[in-house]
This record gives sequence, C-alpha cells and structure tokens, in this order.
Amino acid sequence: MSGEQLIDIVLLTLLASTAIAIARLRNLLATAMLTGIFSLLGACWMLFLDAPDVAFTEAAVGAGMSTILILATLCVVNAEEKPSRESPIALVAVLLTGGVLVYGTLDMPSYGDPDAPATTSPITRIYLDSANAPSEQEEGHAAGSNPGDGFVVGIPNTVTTVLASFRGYDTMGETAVIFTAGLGVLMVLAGARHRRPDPSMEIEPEPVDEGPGK
Amino acid sequence: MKGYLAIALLGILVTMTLALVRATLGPSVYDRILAVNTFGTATVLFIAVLGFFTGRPDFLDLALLYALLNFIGTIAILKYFKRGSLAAGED
Amino acid sequence: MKNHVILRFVTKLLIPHILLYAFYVQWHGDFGPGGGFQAGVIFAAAIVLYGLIFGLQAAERAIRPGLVQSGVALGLLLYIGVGIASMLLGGEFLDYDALGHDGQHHGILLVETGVFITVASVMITVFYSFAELIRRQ
Amino acid sequence: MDAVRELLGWLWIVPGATFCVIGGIGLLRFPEFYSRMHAAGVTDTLGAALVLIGLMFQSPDWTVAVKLALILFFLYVTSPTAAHALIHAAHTTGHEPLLADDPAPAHEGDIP
Amino acid sequence: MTDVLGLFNYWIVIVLMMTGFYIVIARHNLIKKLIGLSVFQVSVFLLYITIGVIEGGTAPIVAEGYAVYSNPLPSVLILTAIVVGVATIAVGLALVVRIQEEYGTIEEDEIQAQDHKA
Repeated sequence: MSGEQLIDIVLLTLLASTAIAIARLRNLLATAMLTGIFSLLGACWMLFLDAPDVAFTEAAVGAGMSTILILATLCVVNAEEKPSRESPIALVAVLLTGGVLVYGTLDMPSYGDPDAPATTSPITRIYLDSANAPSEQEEGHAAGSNPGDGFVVGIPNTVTTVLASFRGYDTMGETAVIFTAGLGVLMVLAGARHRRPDPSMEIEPEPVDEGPGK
Repeated sequence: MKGYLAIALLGILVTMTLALVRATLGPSVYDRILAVNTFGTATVLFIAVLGFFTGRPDFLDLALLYALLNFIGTIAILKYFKRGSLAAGED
Repeated sequence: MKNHVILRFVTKLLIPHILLYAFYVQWHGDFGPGGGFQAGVIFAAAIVLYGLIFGLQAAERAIRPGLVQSGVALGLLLYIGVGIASMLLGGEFLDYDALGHDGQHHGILLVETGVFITVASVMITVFYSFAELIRRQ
Repeated sequence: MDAVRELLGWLWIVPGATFCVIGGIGLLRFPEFYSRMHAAGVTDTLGAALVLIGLMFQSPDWTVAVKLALILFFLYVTSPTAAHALIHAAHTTGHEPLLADDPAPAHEGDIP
Repeated sequence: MTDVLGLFNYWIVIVLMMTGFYIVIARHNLIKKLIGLSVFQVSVFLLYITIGVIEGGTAPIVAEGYAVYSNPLPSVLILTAIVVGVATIAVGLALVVRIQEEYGTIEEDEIQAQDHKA
C-alpha cells in the first residue's frame, strides 16, 4: 500500500467519524464546531484529489461563513437539542438506501481509472486544450490539430475558463441563485419581531405577519 | 518518493485525529474550541506539506487562507459564549 | 470588547491582509486556484471579523448596508451586462470573442468581478441581517 | 543539492511533525483545560515553525518560500491571540485551573 | 484488493451521504436537519470530485512539465454549488429564526402539535 493510499484512507475515515459524531451529539454548539472540522477535512481531501479550486471555496466558506451563520442562529434559538424518539423506520430506510447505493458503486469505474468515462470524454480534452496560448489560435484552426474546434483562451487555470467561458450561462444562473438567496434572507428576516426565545411562549399570530403553516 | 514528507503527513493526520477526539469528547466548550483551533493549525501544516508532496507547492495559497481565517471561527464562538450574542457592540 | 486591546490590535493587523488576499485570489484566479466565488467569501469574512470585534455599528459605518444591498444586484447586472455587450458587439450572449482583441481574458475578468460583487454582498447582507436581528432582540 | 534538501527535510520536517503529535497527545491526555492549552501551544509554535521552515528549504523558488514565511507569520500572530482570548474567556466565566489538592474535575457540562 | 481500494472512496461517500440523510429524516431539531443537509451536500461534492480524478494526474491548472490533468468539469460544478449551498443554508437558518419566533420552538414534533391544536 502506497503512502498516498494510506493518507486517502486516513482522511476518509476521519471524515466518516466526524460525520457520525455530528449525528450523535445533542449539543448544537458542539455540532457547529464539528461542522467546521468536517468542512476542513473535506477541503483537505479535495486538495488531495487534485481539485484546489474546490478546496479553496470549501475552505473559505467552511472556515468563516457557515460556522458564523449557525452560531448566529443559535443566539436566537435554544442551543440544546431536545431528546427525541428516533423512529426505527428512518434507520431501515437509510440502511436500505445505502445498500442500494453500495450495490450501484460496483459498476462505477475504480478510483483514478484512466479509462473512466469522465476522463476519456472528448470534452475533457477540449477543456484542457483551451489553456494553450492564444497565439496558436490560427494554427489550430487551420491545421485542425485540436480535437475540438480549436477554441483556445490561454488561461492556465482551466477551471476558471470552464467556469466563466464554456459554462458562462450556468455560472450566471448560479449567481442569480445566490442573488435570490440573499434577497430571501433579507425579506425573511426583515419581518422578524425580535423577541427573546421562550419555550413556554404562546403563539399569538399577528395579522401583519404571515401566519403559521395552517 | 519523499519519505519525510509522507511521514510528516501521517504525523499531522495523527494530530488531527487526536484533536478531533478532544473536540468530540469536550467536556467543556473551551476544550472544544481549543481542539478546533489546534485542528486548524494542523490543517494549515497538512495543506502546506501536501503541496510539496504532490509536487505543486503553488497551492500554498490555501494554507495561507486558513492561517488568516482560522482566527475568525474561534473569535465567533468565544464572542457567542461571552455574551450570548454575536452582534454586541463596543462596551 | 473595549478591554481587548490585543484582539483589537491583531484584528486591525489582519483585516487589511485578508482584504488584500481576497483581491489577490480574485485577480490571480487565472493562474492559480481562485476566482470570484472564493474571493467574495473571503472579502465578506474580513467584514464579518470587523463586525465581530468592533461591533455591528462600526461595520455598518465602514460598509453601509444600502451599498451592500445594491451590490447584490449590481454584480448580477454586471454579469448580464457583459453578455448583452457581447450581443451588441455582434456576438452571441456571453460570447467574449466579440469583445475585441483578447476578449476572452477581459470577458472572464469582468464576469468574475460580477460574481465577486454579488457573492461578497450577499454574504455581508446575510451577516448584517442576522447580526441586526440579534442586536435588536 | 537534493541530498542536502533531503537531509534538511529529515532534520526539520519530521521533528516538526513529531512535535505536532506530541501536542496532540497532550491535548487528548492532559486532565483539564489549562494544561491542554499548554499542549496545544507545542503544536502551534514548535510544530508549525519546524515544519514550515523545513518546507522553506524544499521550495523550488522564492515565491513559495515567501508564502511559507507569510503563513508562519500569520500563524504566529493569530494563535497567541486566539489563546489569549480563549484563556481570558475561560477565566472570566469562572473556569478554575485544576490544582493538586482539588479532587474534582474542573468543569462539567457545556453551557455555562 | 485493488478493487476494494478503488471503490473505498465511493463507500465512504455513501456513509457520509447516509449519515446526512439519517440526520435529516430522523432528527426533529430544525438546525440539526440543516446541518445534516450540509453533511449530505459535502458528500455529493466529494463524489463529484472523486469521479474527476485520474491516476498520476495533477490539478487542472496547466503548467510546465505536466501532461496528465484531472477533469476540470467536476471542479467547476462543485465550486459554484458550494457557494450556492451556503447561501441556501442561510435562507434555511433565516426561516428557522422566523419559526422560532412564531412557534417558540424549533423541534418539529412540537411545531406539528401546535399546528394540530390550532
């Protein structure tokens, strides 16, 4: 077993145990901290799997924003989860789904397989070739040396090229989703009435606010 | 190929495991914060060594990011604890 | 946190570096890992740190909520604007080659800037909303 | 040149990782918060410095070395500050160090 | 043995996914459900990234001296999904705050009990 495989296995085991610890802990504050650790581990693994851009994003989000958002919510609500009956049906459903998914992985290409469809697909070659220098553009068009249509951008980071140029529509959609989410938070919290949390509080629906579900 | 880097990576992973256990066990919240902080430092080191291990040390940017941002989480949790509020102003 | 001289000093030391780093990530995204999404979150993290240490009012004095809220829309509009500009210049929507010489580079930079503005503004807006809620409680 | 680099790697990076592990063991095994703080300090100072300086010897060009120096600088600025804030918070909320004549463990429960 | 190691990544991803799934369907606390959702999200991210990896490859940032790169497409899809994920979690948390204000609790069964009473 090579060192890389060992590191991979240790990282994965750490991830799995963090997830199970998150599931078992009742203290929401501790859970929030473990979520931070979980995201750190995920970023490490992503970097290990040659995806530094994703690791970067996960790091920036996990180290700062998501922990702070959960903490901010915990300031308003009760930070201790109430013990509740966990129905065995949930466990059965989870185990069944997991079993089916594991069965499904048996047909997946094994890790790092050079013949995997994601690697052999011609579009991957086109994406990677786009990083060539633009000066080669005319040659590429004339000789047809590139497998694609010779589309070159000349940016070494192909992730940026694919993100902003090849998949520009998709990224615009994602930006619109973030825009909508920001708008949503503004509108939802603008109507908040700023009360101290009180578990014994009676509900008094106010006519101005949207009433509770039913 | 680079034995010392692999050993260092595994050593840092052991540190991360120990910190993770401490963060899970607690018992007090300060122990957890301390463990998360140590975990963050170990992550910075892990990412730095991993960059050299995979032969692309230009990915150190990520470690730099953690060195800068690891602080924010700690401060947020402490602030939450001291006054039960993240937003309390200068007083 | 008036008594926390150390915290305040270190925060003052850190924040410019985090902001600078966010811009480094933004503009260096062509050559190394990085781009508008990451840079936006890092920028917002600096403002969040400022708000945590110096209080919400100070943060809102530094970066006004109205400014941030208009930034939410501005970034998306910049993105769409690049698309429309490329249409007006004879290409298709978001076809950066129409933007002239080296259009791909400029188009990608502009689009990433739009993403940066939207992401940073949304994150700061979310933080302000939550912090405001807690403060008024 | 490569042999020197390798030797420096064994001399700096491996001891650094060892100190990290020592700090981790202390973090797990020490009986109460303030002594765990001491163990965490080992990882934050000796471990980080040895590993990062050891990596500087390995760096292929100066930008990488500068980045490593920056990482070390920011770690050295933030981790004492975080430690200060943490101890300050623990102390002001009445978290007492466990002394030899105290039979009881320091603090139980998470929510003060 | 090689096959087991080759599929180990997927299995851990499934363990993470199922842990998140279990938290979402079995727990009654709304914040815990959101945390479970984010665990589930991270597992999906890792699944995508695993698919893009190629043996002996390096990150899809073209540089001198490297010929084999992993697929940039999963990185792009997941990069945007992470930021969208945190934005949607923020919306979810904002809704949790509102639910707390209307019902005085964030436990699902108590909310349902109040709904039935009304």
